[in-house]
Amino acid sequence: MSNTPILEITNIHKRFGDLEVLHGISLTAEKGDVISLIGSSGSGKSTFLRCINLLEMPEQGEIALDGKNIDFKNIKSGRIATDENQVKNLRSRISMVFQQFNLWSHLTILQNVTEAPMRVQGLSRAEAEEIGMAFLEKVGIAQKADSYPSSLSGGQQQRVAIARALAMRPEAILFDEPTSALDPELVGEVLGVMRKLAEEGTTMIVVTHEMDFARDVSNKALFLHQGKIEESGVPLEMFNSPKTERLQQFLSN
Amino acid sequence: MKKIILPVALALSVLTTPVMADKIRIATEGAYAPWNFLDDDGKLAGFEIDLGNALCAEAKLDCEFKANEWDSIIPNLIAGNYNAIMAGMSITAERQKKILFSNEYYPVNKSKLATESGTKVDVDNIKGMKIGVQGATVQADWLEKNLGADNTIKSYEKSDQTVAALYGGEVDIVLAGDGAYDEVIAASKGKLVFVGPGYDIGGGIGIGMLKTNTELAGKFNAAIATLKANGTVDTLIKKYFKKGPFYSVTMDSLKDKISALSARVDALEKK
Amino acid sequence: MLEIMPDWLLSWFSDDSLEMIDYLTNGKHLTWYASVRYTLFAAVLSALFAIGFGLIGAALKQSGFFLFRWIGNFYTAIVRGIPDILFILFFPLAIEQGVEYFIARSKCTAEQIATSVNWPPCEAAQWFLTTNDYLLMACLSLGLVYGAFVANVIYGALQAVPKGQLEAASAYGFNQKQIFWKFKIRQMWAYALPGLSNIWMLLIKATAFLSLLQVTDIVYWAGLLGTANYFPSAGMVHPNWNFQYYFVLFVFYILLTMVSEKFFNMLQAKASRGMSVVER
Amino acid sequence: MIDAIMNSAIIQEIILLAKPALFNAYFALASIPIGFPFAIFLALGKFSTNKWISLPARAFIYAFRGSPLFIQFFMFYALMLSLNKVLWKPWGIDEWVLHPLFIGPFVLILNTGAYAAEIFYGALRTIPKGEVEAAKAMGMSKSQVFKTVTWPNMLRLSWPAYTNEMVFLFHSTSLVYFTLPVINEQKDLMNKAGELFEKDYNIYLHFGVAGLYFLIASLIIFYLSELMRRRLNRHLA
Repeated sequence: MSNTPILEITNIHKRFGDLEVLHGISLTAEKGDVISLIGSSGSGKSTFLRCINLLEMPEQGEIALDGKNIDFKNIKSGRIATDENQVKNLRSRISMVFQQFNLWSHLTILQNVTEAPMRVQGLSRAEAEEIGMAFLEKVGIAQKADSYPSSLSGGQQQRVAIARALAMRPEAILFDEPTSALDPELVGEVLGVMRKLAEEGTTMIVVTHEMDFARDVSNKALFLHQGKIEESGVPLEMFNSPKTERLQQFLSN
Repeated sequence: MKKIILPVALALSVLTTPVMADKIRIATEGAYAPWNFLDDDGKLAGFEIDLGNALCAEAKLDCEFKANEWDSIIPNLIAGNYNAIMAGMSITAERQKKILFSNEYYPVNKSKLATESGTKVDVDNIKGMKIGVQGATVQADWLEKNLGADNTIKSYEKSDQTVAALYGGEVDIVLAGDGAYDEVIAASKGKLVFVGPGYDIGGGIGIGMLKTNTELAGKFNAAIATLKANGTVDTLIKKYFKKGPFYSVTMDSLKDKISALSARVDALEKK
Repeated sequence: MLEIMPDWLLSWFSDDSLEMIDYLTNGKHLTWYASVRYTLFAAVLSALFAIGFGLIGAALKQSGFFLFRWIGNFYTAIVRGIPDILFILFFPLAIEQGVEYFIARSKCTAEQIATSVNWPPCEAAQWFLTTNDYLLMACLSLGLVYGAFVANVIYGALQAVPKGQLEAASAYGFNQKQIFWKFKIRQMWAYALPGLSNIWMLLIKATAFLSLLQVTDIVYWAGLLGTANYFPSAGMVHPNWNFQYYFVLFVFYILLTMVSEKFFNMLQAKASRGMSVVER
Repeated sequence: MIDAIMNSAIIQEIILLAKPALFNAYFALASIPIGFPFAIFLALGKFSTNKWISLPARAFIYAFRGSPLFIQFFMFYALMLSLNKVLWKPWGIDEWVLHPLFIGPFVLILNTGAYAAEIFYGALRTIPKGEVEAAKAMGMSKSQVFKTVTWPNMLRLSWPAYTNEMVFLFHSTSLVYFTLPVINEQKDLMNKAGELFEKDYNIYLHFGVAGLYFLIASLIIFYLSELMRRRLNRHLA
């Protein structure tokens, strides 16, 4: 196996109108990495995560999947990807879990999980359902396969969303504050699933406010402040002896 | 339903008390030149407007014309929106069941077919053609009975829509009462022509009134008789229809007859 | 028109365009332009009727007495299930016949009523209607039809007024009447306005039906002016211009809609001052 | 006795108006299957970020919602007639292009297209953004996102309003023969009811039964549409 990182992101810049949200952020994810992005709200960590799979189009910077750069071209209103297939390829190999779950409300739990593998990866229904059921099993929600999302609790919905991401058999999963929309008593079940994934060696990039998770589970952490990486390193060291004043302040809150 | 309407009706009847107007109101279509039409100023004009005013002057009636769409002209008479109709309306038995007619003020004459020149029409056996006509007319009834089985009959709201449809190629032939197409054909500069012999459809043209209104009918009949006798009707026919038919023998028509006769005499003599 | 134009202005135009100006300003056309008043008058009067009927309908619908409630619901449901054109043709005739029925009972003999084929049974019961009466009837019909829509909107708006605010008012000692007029009705308008604006748009479009009731409105005149004319005595001889004239009406109504939209936006801004009304 | 006469008169009328009712049904049934996809294209057009697509769609919707259908009928009939000799005749399609059974649905489609498009456009604006984003993040192409998220959500959100539009469309069919020539005995409910009324002035009977037909048709549409609505909303227990 080569040493090429799965994802290599270099010098991302992003602005909304006059507001520059990201000033040159870089990140490298090797296989098995669990990277936590922390920082106060408005620091740009969610935007950065959304730039990774191009839900937001960064104006500057490179994104390399398996060492191969995504090609961009400049247009009047900014920048777009030259080749739609590259984007499609990137997205189907890097899955995403959202803060608001974003399950497709008119589809059953199983259909939610099988929809993308069938449509995007061209799996047959039988194959997709077999894989889908396996992952629903894994997140502990297989018994609800024929229910609709509206009948599930938030924690259950988020576990389905994780199963949906897993069903693509991605090389990495992006988590955008996956527990922020949950009632406190439901946070645990989702974190539990994520812990399990991390132990199995799933590559994950997680935007989170759960400091315990960042410290105990991830092997790298990035602290963002006002669109810049203020401090990065091994979580345990960062949390025990923060080098910058800002991180100190952040942690003491 | 009537019970629900009544209170509303009662309230309204207080607002606008039904008036028995002294004025005689005469309805016309306003879109059937030269019988009746709207002139440049947007006022009603035409043969029937002139004649109606002359009749009213003769009968010492205070008259006023108003326009009403053709297809509701009889219902609105019966509903009491006006007292009389002068709208090129043929006297027919069917209509006489509903309304009263005065004596005719324009004689029975041929309804005529018109078509685009070049269209082949086998007038003795019209088949598979699209024929345009104004709806709710005697001509429409006649077409339905006589040519309806073998042809497509398209009925229009107004007479001039039939001409528009003929020009536009939507129909092959159109049929209307006497005089209605004369100027159209003249103005078409040979594009449109009359075909066939013409048909006797309906009776002469008369004034329509409510069945109960025999008093008004009597006055109109007297006036019509006077104006026919003194040549006013013929003068107006001459003004609007040029060629007649006339009620009295005029010098012009006599001249024609005389010259025709003398021609025949000449021919016979030569033999 | 050409007579009153000064010479210097006349010299600006070519003969063809002068002829056209002359044509477009002849009596027929001036009558056409002037007939816009019927459309606008009918729209405004019908709207007033509609609001009247709408308020009655809404009051019936939220009445505590089941029969009133039933009548209110019947009124709004039946109008929704039947085309407006049917009502617009039906009501004037039905009202007329209703009035005549009423008069006939006192003026006609029993024999006449029993045997007559025509309506009304005797001439004494005849109700003569002028064009203006017809216009009034048309407005009444439009008012009845769109009143049902208004009733639905007002009923919905009354339900939408936040209950808490009314409770607060009663907690401060306002009496029921004050609460109803000062709080409920005042706020109701803001909630009802978007719906009322939609009904107004429907109403102005429905004024196109006036010509079917013998009102000589813009549609009637456009139809007359557009048909081909072959009689020099009836004005300029021209082929079938129906499309052109109806296109003018098409544009006219779109402009009327645009102006109304502007007006209602203004009204909405005013009515909802200080209120967080959800845009519909 | 009186009841028996009344009943038979009404039943006679119902039989008499059955065939005309079929014409209204035809106009509606011919318009909906084409008007529906047309409206969806218009709505997507108006929703588009490309102004060369969005502007014409917006203008079309505004024009056809902002003017009376009655005028649209007159206008398009006049237009079709004036194009007859230059276009339809040479192509040999004049027979049916000028037929009310064609122009009727044609104008109705343009009209209902605009109204329904506005409804669908409103629905498009309220589709949960997160669901669209989730589909994109899975690597779905535009058409796949449409099939998975946009289409089912749009249909569900717009269905109640679209039901009303279908009822209005059915009502609008009564305008066809007010504006177009009548061919032989091809008459719709209003036309036939008007004709019957002119014979005996019994407006209550003729218009009443015509109204009854419309009412029943409206109820059928509401009923079928309710079944569809339940299907569309089965995920919302």
